[in-house]
Amino acid sequence: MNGFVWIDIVLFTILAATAVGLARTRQLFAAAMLSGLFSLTSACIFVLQDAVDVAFTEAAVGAGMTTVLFLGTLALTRSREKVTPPRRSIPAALIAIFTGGVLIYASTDMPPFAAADTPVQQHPLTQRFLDDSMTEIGVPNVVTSVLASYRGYDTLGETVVVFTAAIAVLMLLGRGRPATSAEPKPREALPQPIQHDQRVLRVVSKLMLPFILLFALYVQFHGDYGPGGGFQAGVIFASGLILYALVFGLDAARAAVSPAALRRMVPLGVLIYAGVGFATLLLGGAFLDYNVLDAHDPAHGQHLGILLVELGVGITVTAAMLMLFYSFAARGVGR
Amino acid sequence: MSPLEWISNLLLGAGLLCLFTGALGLYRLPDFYSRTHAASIIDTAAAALVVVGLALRSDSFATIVRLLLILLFMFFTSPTASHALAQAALQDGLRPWLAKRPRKTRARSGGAAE
Amino acid sequence: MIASHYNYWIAVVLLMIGLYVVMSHSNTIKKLIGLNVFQVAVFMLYISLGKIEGGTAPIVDAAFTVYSHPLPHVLILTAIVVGVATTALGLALVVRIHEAYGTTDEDEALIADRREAERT
Amino acid sequence: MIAHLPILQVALPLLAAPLCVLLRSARAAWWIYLLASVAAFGSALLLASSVATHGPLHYAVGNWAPPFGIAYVIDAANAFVLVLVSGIAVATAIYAPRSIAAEIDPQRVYLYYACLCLCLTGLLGIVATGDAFNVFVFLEISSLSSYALIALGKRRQALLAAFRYLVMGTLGGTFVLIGIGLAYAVTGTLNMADLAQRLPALYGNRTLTAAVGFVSVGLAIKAAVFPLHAWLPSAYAEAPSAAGVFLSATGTKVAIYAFLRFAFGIFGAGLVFGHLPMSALILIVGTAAMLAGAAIACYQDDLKRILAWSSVGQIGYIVVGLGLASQQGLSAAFLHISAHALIKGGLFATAGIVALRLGTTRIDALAGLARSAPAVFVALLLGGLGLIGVPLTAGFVSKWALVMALIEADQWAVIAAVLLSSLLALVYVGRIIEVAWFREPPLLADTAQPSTPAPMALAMWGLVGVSLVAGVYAAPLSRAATAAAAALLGTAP
Repeated sequence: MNGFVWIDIVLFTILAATAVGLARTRQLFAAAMLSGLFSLTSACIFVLQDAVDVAFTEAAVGAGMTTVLFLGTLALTRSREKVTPPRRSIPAALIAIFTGGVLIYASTDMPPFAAADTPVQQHPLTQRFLDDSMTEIGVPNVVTSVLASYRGYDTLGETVVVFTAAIAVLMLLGRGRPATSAEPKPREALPQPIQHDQRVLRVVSKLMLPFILLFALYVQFHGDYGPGGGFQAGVIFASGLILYALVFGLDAARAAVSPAALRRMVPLGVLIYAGVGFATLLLGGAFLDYNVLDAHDPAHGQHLGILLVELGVGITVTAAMLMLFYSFAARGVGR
Repeated sequence: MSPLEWISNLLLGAGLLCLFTGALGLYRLPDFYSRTHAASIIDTAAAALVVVGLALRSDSFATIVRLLLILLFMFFTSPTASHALAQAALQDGLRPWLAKRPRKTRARSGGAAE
Repeated sequence: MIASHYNYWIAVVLLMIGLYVVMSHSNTIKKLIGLNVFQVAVFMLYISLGKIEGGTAPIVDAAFTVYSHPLPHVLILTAIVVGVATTALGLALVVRIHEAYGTTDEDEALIADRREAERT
Repeated sequence: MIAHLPILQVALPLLAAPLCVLLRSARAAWWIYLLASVAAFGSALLLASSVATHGPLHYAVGNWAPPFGIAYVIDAANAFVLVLVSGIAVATAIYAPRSIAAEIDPQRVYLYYACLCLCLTGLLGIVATGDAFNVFVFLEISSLSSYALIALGKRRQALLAAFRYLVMGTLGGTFVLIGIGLAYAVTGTLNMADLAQRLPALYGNRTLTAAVGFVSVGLAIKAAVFPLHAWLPSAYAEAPSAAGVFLSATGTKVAIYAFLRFAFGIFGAGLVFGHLPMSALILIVGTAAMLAGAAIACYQDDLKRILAWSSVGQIGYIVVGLGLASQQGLSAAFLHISAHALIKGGLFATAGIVALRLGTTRIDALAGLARSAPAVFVALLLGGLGLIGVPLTAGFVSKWALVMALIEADQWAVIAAVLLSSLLALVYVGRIIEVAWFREPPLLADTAQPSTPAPMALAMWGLVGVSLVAGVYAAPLSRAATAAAAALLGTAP
């Protein structure tokens, strides 16, 4: 028993309370905020379990981006939830209990938490990733090595998932409201330029914005040495611009970064990533084999490859997140 | 214990006290505006004290710089966030609770603050 | 058993809460919130697999020798991004459903469809 | 060049999707989708022939030898499914332009083709990969794009159908993720071959048992196996016709293939069918599916809904075949996967043409179709006969193989259910034919119908025609299915 156990207990208590709270409340706004809190607390747990990259992403994506999207939707729908009838809740409870029961049953044969002799720690993968990656790839952040090189193909898939979501939302919400709408009066969009005296907000946002964008760039390019990488950087970059849109209005944001530019950037990032794959094919290697990018120094090739694919990820994620925000925000304006 | 650690402990203790006060206020105060005030104690005083207290304990220069940057960032953003929150509430027509008013206002504004 | 497995169990409890919210609520936004909780619980289950006693974050440094396993972290990074992509698409559908039916409640929308079918 | 084909046939459609979005032209997007699917089909055919002569192909992405990187492994089983999926994609590409022009807002058509490319990428990726987690990633690519493809249906019901599919599909995907995680927890690896090597030592391990359960349930949701089928009927019925053709022919089949790969290639038949009572469970579920799906199809009054419910029933046949876990049973399952993909794809293509001509697919509106559109009617009739399993159709070949496998396994009750469900198929197909052939058209319907566009007819006849050829000249398909089953079971053909 050490101090970490107590932090664990406190965090898990907060998590459980948040989960119960968001399950019980019928105010959707409160539920959305609690879900953000839930993500943030789970990010703390990830830090305790040494998953700093995951914690970073969960905080930026789960607590940040997802909450923004929920609020955008709530601003467009403004609904309150009805009481759940028992005909739905009883089977749901049975299914949930059964699933949980199976998992508890499964956990009884799972290796003890944090033990050193678990199959996961004993597998040859561990040694390869933790010991050999420094010579094979030479990037101190092993998560980045595994993410962008050993399992670079998964990450390509993941970038494609973001791309898919962006074009799917563009397809669904792309061009303003349809003429035949069940609700005739257009709702207020989320980022109206705030009418009253907002000097404080404007000044502070202007002050902060360069630093947020700079931090995003730092996260993008420092991902080899510390937690971070294209995903986190993309989300931070996008959230900086979302802040700008919230304070100065959607039109100002669209003047700064136009939707047309975003529509080119989203596929561009995927093209860069996949392009690296095809380039390595043409250079005579396997798909995404960065070693061939530099004929003399494979480790340098790996560096170059990781830099390029992270750039692709960063571009797609930034543009996709911003595009999602624009799509939701513009929906209420009714143009 | 070195004097530096004493100061650090003192600051951390004070920070904790502020945290507790803020949490208590968030729970007990009657309406949205006073609760915002309580929350901003946590954002500003408690956070600043804890960060400075930690900075005094740290042995690496890089960590101290990072902590100070966090402090600077919070110095600007936390009051702004509280300000924006309060102004939004005011714009939305939420009136501050005053002792003269009947208690039912309190219940309503309490719900809105959640 | 308790000391070595409580991490898994808490994740399982959170997972059950998320699953219950998804299955029991008819409000579409609430369903997506439940889906989020459900997925985050699964992430916790995965991340706890990589942790090693006395280990540190898998960023190689001369000061450390024991690192937690990076592979679960990589997998969950992917899964988090998949999660937000799904949520975004789901919310876009919610907005469109609200425009088409005037409600975000799945049951109400189904009833509206049934009424429409009866009329024709 | 052939060495890189395993990755190319997934990477080319993947590359096609961003190109569609960049060019922003419906016409260019169609060409890109067509070229990508033809390229995928060509590579799949080359792969299949190479696998048939030289044995399985291995490809290490990033040149990281498995289990350290992600590996692609192509054997007779997934070559079979790859050819099927990419072939259907080509047919969809031929079918799509006119149908999409009629159903989708012109501003969004290029995005729609990008989504089709992505869906194809996802499905091919699931099939080709030799890495358990990679399955999840590509599963989500294909799922997300199919939600979007379905949501663009003309009626508002499509939105609701897509949302329900999204919730169910995400639960299914996350269940698969849990299952993979549990298997990873007890082995420490994600490579399929590595997993398969380490798992036999762990039979009886409770974590592993639960892993089998979670993966099975998750993939059963994605495959719409009977009690978990709720999302399928409205999703496929409300989808735009082109998406309906593609998804109905490929989506659930690929999920079933993924289950086969997990069951035989990772967990091992010894665990899933020997140690656990999955065989009996799958037979019960499959039997229930074929009866319930066919029975409910009889009560629908919309052509697409009848077809969608019939899919729920037809999936039952495939599931029963794989539940036998024998060489015959598996080849019957593969035969039915291909037969049903062709027949149902052809029928959805027909339904799309009906929707284009009549503006609706309600069953009463079909009256007089046999006279106003004889070609469409004949395609509908031939496809319907395939669903029932009349001799000289592909449906007969696969059902015959299934019945033979069931006789070998002494499953007489299931055989009775197969026959009963075929009778039910006769009822719902008969209803369609009866209305279309014998019922007088309402007077209004004499107003000019648009004629069938030639590409749509071509795609329809392509799918129905291939299913007929496969029914008459069944040897090549049977041989391929037998080889696929043998590859899964690990017995050289």
